[in-house]
Amino acid sequence: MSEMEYTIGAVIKEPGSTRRNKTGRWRVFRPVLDEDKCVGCARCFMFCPDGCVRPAEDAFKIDYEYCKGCGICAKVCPVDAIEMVLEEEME
Amino acid sequence: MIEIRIHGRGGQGAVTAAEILAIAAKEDGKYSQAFPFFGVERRGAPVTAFARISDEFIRVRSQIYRPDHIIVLDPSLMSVVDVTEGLREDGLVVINAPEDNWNDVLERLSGYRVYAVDATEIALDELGVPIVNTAMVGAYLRASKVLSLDAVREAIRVRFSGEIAEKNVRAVERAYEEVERIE
Amino acid sequence: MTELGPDVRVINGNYAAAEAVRLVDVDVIAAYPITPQTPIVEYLSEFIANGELDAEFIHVESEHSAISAVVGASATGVRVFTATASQGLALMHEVLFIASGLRLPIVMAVANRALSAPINIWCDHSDTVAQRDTCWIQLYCESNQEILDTIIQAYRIAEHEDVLLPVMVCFDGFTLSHTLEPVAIPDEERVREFVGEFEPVHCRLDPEEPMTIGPVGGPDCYMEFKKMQHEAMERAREVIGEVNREFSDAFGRSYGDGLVEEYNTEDADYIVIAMGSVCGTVKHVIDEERPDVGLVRVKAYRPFPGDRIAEIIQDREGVVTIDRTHSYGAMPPLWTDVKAHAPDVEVSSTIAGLGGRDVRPEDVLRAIKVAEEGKGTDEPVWINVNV
Amino acid sequence: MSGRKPRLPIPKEELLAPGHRACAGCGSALCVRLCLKALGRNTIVVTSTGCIEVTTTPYPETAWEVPWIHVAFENAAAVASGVERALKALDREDVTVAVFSGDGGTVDIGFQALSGMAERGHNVVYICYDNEAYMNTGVQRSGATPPYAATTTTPAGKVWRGEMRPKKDMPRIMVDHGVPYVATACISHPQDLIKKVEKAKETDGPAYIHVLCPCPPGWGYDSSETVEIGELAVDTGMWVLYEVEDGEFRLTYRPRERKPVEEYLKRQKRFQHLTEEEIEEIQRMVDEQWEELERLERER
Repeated sequence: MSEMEYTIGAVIKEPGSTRRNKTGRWRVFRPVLDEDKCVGCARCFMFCPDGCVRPAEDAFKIDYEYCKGCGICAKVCPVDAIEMVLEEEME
Repeated sequence: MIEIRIHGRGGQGAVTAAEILAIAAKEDGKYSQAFPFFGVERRGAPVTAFARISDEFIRVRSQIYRPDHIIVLDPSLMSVVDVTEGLREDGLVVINAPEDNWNDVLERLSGYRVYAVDATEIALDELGVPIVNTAMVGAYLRASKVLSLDAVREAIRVRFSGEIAEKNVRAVERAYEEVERIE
Repeated sequence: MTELGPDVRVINGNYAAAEAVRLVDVDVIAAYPITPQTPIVEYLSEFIANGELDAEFIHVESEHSAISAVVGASATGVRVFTATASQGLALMHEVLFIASGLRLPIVMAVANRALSAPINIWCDHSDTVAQRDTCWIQLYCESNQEILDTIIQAYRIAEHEDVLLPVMVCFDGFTLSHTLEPVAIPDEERVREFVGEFEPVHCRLDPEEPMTIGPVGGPDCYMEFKKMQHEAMERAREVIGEVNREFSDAFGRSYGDGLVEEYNTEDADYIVIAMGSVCGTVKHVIDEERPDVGLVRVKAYRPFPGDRIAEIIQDREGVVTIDRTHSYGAMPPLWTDVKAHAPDVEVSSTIAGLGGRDVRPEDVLRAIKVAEEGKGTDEPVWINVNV
Repeated sequence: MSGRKPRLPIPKEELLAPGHRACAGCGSALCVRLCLKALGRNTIVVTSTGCIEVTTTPYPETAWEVPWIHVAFENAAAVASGVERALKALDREDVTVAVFSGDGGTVDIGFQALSGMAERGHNVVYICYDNEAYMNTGVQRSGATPPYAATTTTPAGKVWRGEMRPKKDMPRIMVDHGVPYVATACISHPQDLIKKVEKAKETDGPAYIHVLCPCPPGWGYDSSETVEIGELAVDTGMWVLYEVEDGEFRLTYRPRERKPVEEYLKRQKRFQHLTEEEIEEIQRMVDEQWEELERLERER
């Protein structure tokens, strides 16, 4: 907290700096994508409120640093390629 | 410092008359103030406007309670408001009244120096409308000798423009010629 | 003080304000008409309509939107202006804090007017004094010349990198706003040279360099930003003085030290402390009948020049404040501010001129008498009141 | 083994960074993320006080990749008016000015400023993210709360049956202002939404888009169901997707077969108290509204 820089008028000059806040800690269930099942329809990408599903060379990559585990991606997947797994079970 | 109060009815141009005097003062190298009585009255209601003229910068900001000079744009106001309220003895009153009213005017204004002119006739002749403020400024000039005719001509050209300014200058000049001390 | 010369025009206070805005060449104006400020927005509209001022005029639907729009425009990196009075200023209240919190150099003219109820369009200071804690610099004017000169200076003060705070230029409704008097109009080029080009210092909404303006500030940082605002306000004292001096060099007119103007104080037995146009009447009274009285005119109410005032009022026979507003259930604001800096000085308090009640020379004499009698030190004396 | 190469039906670029504090499954955050894709980098965003403002900008962090300003609750449209005119003064009219404001900041407290902005014709894309109550302060009713929805200020009890007033028809009010482009959208239909934002951006003058944004805690459903709930809203006719271009009405999506409203209502806690009769009444209202829209379609 003492490290904080106080700008004139509280202006924030670092766009996208919420990336410092790893909301992945919020997650109880983890979406796990089965790339073999993925048909590349991009519904998971479109509907993620946190922009955590990123298109990759093959299929999609889920950014677990920020994924809050809401489960929308699993729900909207037309081929059930995403499974929600309890975090503890992942350890 | 000369303090002037102008009585008129809404729409007759009392405030403009005060403004013309203030602008003219500057043309004569004098300081001035002009302000309306700050009311909520609308067209037709009796209104007052004020002006101060001085050789020095005017600091006082209160309204005028003991005027040196009074200008009355409409003689009918005399029966509605006390136009000489606060006017010192032998103070100057310049009033718009046709000659057949002068006796009546004198009766009401006894004890003051009274000048009268038929400004309504002048305004109708020169402007085509019964807005008497500029004619009354002309009459006041002659009666008070506070400002020069040239300064007022200039002020009118600042306040109005083109043909309207010239018509008003003629109204000023005519009233300046036609005003009379009545005793 | 105005010297009569070829540059002098006889104009009212509202016109003086509009003329200053034209001379400074602001970019965006958003304002809503309200008596007695309305002519300002009319004059500015006329300037723009005639091509005499190249500015965007936003015909907003309320004062709340007026101040909001100038906040948006200022944050986008242009010079802005708004004006209001009374109820309109009260409606802006919420956004005034935000404008200063965002540190935007907005300049606003206020034609002082009383607040309802009962509804009253005439002058007192209850509108602006009620905004004293919004972190706006407040400058009060005594003459139309001072309105014009102060608005020009306000841009320099507000935009100064040590300050970056909005400035409210206050002048009495009707008594100045609707009163014509001679005002020297400075040369346009010289005014533009004096204020300079506007360059945003700390923020600008620009896709080339994205910034977030107006974020959430929690308990871990809010207090720091507020202390920074206070420090900026403190630094503004220096800047106000400096701009006053520079203005004097450039245009030959100055107003005391920029924060306080003294009149006949040197050997005065009694001191009157007041703000706004009533100070002219006080000077008149001093000139005409009370050479033993001096005037301390508070030009800057925020930042408050308390130490300077405390210095001036030491060792006098009597000191009296004239407040044109009141803090109901307490002592009046100007008195309270003075006393906070001069606790050992006996200061009498008077209230005069609320809701346009004329403050006549005899009312000023009455206020002086209150000081002479040592009254009003723990309860304000109301001047020229019938209850 | 590997998956299919992704086909992206919407722009890839993310202009709302992760790490923001919106609820898991937030429909409004999704709305903003999608809209920004259409608005692009050359945009200045004004946001009113509300969920989005609070969750995206906890100092010293911001989720915004574009210039952004928040001033207060009720004045986003006025602030945007000022930004737009400043850009004009700076000769930078290529920059898009967009507003994100919740239903409270739009249909209630921000209504006057929006009306002024619309009437003055500012070139601003105004997007209302409608989650149908004051969610930022814990689910109090707004003028956009639908009939019978229970909120903390319209609780369902013996006397009150939840919200007792119809939902304020803000898009229609904007059409009546002569706003050249007005549309409704839902986060469940992202391509439709993005197309509309693109049209709004191209519109000369004000454009208004009213986006239904399901809210897991406020409406009472699981965070994974946000898109499904949105789809049900559209498929039951509880929310209709349309646009009005220069006064001309057009449905942009027509469900193949309208589902009974019950399917939508039963899924949300805020409607749990409804009786059969009340559900029937809502069905009647939706049917009537749908008929009216069909009539508008035919008139076109």
